[in-house]
Amino acid sequence: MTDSLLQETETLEVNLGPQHPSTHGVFRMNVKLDGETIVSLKPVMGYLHRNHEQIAENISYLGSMPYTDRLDYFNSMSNNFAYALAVEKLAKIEVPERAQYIRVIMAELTRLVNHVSVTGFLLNDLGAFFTPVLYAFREREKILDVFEETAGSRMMCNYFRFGGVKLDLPPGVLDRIRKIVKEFPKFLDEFEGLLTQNEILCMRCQKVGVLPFDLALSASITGPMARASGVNYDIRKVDNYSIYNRFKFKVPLGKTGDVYDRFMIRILEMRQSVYILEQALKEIPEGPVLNPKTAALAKAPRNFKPPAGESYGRVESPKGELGFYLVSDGTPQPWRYHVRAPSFVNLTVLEDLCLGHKVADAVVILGSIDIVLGEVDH
Amino acid sequence: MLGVLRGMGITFKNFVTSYLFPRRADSLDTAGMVTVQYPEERLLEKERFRNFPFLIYDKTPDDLRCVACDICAKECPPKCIYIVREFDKDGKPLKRPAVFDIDLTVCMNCGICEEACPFDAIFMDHEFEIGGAERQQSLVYHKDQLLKPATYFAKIRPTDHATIEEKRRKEAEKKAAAAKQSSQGAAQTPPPPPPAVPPKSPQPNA
Amino acid sequence: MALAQNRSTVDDGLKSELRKKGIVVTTIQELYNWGRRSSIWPLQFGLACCAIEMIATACARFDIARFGAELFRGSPRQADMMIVAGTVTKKMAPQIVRLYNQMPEPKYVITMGACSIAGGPFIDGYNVLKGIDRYIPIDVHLPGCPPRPEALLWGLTQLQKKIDHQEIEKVEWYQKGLKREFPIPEFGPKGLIPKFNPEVWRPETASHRRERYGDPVLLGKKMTAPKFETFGDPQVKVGTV
Amino acid sequence: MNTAEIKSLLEKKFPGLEIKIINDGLVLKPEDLPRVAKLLKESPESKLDYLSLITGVDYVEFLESVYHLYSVEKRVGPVVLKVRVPRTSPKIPSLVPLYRGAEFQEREAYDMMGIVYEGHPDLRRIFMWEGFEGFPLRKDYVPEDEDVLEWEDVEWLERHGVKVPEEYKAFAQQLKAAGKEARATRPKPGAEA
Repeated sequence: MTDSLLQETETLEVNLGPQHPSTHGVFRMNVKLDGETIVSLKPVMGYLHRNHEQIAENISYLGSMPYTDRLDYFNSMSNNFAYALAVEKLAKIEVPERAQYIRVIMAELTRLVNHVSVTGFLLNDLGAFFTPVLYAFREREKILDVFEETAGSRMMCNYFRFGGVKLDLPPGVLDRIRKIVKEFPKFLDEFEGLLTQNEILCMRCQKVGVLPFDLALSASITGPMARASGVNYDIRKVDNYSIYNRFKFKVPLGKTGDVYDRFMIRILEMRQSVYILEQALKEIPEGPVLNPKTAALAKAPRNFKPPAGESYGRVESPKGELGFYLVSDGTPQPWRYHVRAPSFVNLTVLEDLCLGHKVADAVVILGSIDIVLGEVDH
Repeated sequence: MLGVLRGMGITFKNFVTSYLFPRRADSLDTAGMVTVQYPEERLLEKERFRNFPFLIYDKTPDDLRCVACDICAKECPPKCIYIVREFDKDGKPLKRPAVFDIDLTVCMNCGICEEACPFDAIFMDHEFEIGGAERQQSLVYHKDQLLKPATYFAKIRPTDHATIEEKRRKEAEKKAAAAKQSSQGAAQTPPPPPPAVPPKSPQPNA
Repeated sequence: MALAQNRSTVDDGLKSELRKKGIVVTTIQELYNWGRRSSIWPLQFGLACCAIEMIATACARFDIARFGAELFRGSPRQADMMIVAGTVTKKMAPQIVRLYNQMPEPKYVITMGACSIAGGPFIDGYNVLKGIDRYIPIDVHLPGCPPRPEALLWGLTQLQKKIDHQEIEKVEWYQKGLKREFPIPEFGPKGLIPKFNPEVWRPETASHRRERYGDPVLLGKKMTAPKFETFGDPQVKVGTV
Repeated sequence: MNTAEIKSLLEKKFPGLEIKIINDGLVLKPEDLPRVAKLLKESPESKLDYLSLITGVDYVEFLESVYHLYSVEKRVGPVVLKVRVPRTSPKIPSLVPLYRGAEFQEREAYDMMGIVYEGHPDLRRIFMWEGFEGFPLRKDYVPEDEDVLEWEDVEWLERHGVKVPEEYKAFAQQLKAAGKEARATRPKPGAEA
């Protein structure tokens, strides 16, 4: 009786999104369900395709800097960092010492902002309605205040310049950052106490959305997601870009690669970021923040013509490997400008992770991948 | 079960501390109430905060610093600035704009115009309470809406104002010295053009 | 209804006289508007960067609940207000019009951020809709990229003021025959069909962007190949190596 | 492991392979790409197991597909592979069987540049909708004029019960009569109304 009933089940197609509270923006999943089990999932994107590349190919090199803020709008400083690295590689520009430290400090603060917010959202998706987000955004606001004070905007910082940063840190900001860094572990303890041993959370997250090591490697997964599967690849360690080789920090690695591992990796990475920040704040020297050769660039971005050639600058953004591929033909506009967006590539495995799970798990898995649609759709 | 209870305990602690130890919204302390009662109470204004650009004048609105060189309009990444140079009766170009429009519906507050301006004429404002039911007319700001006095700039951004005033004073001194020297050397020759003129000669916008 | 028609024909002096007589109506109106403006339920709907500031507004520091608008609804059927927070692309625009059509009257729309007002910094793109007001009517435009959370609260108070001044007899949704639903655009080979709805929006002729800045994008301008000394031998191209 | 070493390795393994170094990238024939990538991925000397980036570049005279390969195990890279194809028939073998990470990036390059990756399991447009014409990141792409109603818009609006003002209708008819090229020389906006 039951057998014949089971054979008669039909697959049901459900559209999640593009307007859906759990899809972190305008993302759509075409899900085929057998009962409540997912048998096929096709991600549909492009609802936020803002022609970033086309616009960048038509304006000056510096003009693209504010646009990179809008790629991954949670961590504009990391995007600035990758783009600045790519152009500096192309035009062979040196960066002064103090600027390097400021860059690292800002990038790590961004990582804190991103990880804390994404953890909050993941828990929101799990059903812990809004409380973790409230806690996360409370911390985020403190860091955004620092960004506003140094760069002038809460989210769209536009702070990095080729050969340094736009302006020196205003007086008092370093002390403010020190205070935040000092208080942050306390908050993390509280956050972990709230969540990590929570039985409901463990049940919902463990053994859900397991990403095996081989698949993670072959599908070019990067960032916390890859490290949760045991892929030991952190571009801060591999490329040693900027001055990351001066700091001691560990790269946390997961074993199973499930949602819980990804969540925990982010928490651990925040602790490592705090550790890097502590070292950087101790060592930061005085000096210029902008290479004097490029300081004139700010006055006339249109006259900046890097030599013809190509370059690829990448950083370990909080989502994974963020890279900018630039081709210059010697004119003020880049010939080709391409963004290698980490969350876009990380979405490749969404279907593999979700197969065999329930719809409610798909939402959690998507939350654990940590996508930002501005970056996915560039 | 223990984990759930522990989480609830932390939530309760947060609930209690926000009533027992209310803090200012700018405070960096981890615990406590943080809400800023917006219309009555405001966050401290950060000096570098940038919203929309405005034009600066020194004493009277006719005495504006902008010379209509069109650099900001060309550098603006999304192209939201539109400048037309003013001409006098004989058709000679004047060093001031006749039309200076900023399309607030396109501006992305990046501050590149402020950085690119060689005459310290355009700066980013702190005002954010802008908006309306209509966009095509009211959200394109014209010259008269954009003009603000230097005293206002000194009020919202005292540090930048001080450095810029210092720079301008030195330039004026240099100019005066040069003028004095040239008048001593050759009384009839006009003073040399100021060094701050951009490399490309500014052209009136078509 | 007859009263409302009478009112539209009388002058202001008589209107105030009638207002005095209809004092009960006025009180109901005030009560009605007070109730509506103090419990605006927004649609939980974010598009891009501005959505994050919208969430920040809902969080503890700015606390949109102080204005009675904290109840973000997932379904358009339960929402009074839509905050179009972020860039509207051509791919997304039909869905937004559909969401607007699904919202019950009275419905309000705030466009938050430059992108949703007119395309914003992405105005020159091929996939960005140059303003959602091409298809649906907007009540409050909030420029900024993104607007500060305080600016969103300010926009909300502007909307509340607007609600305060609406008269029950005159509001659109009690008029006969009025249906505030707009046709949902369709995908065409290069963009949306239609490009705008002339009942809702018409292009401004005075400050025409194209007249000022010329063509927005390449239009074949870059069709000369880059110099090949640095990109290799031009002979080394297709399949020959 | 630099580009020259990779080149000598490849030449040793595949005698007669046509390969050239341009701008620190190895330019290959399209048909050689799968076997070269397979070798580079599996050979113990290179072990390039991580495909970071795929993108297309429009060089007007041809299209180029760029691949950045890294090694997670040996922590080296990037090795840049390039494949050049004509604009008229841009066909390149897909790398999806070898690297799953190529899936979305190849779809993106197809959507934006029109490079066809043969053997891709699901080569559809990824950002633009189905039915979109043209490849927007090619240098010759011309976007539409968005402030002018064309005749199909007018027809559509009338079908949906929207009253179209006469001047828009007349202008759309003019456009239709003049053909598509008329858009570049459309009259000044004042003349529309």
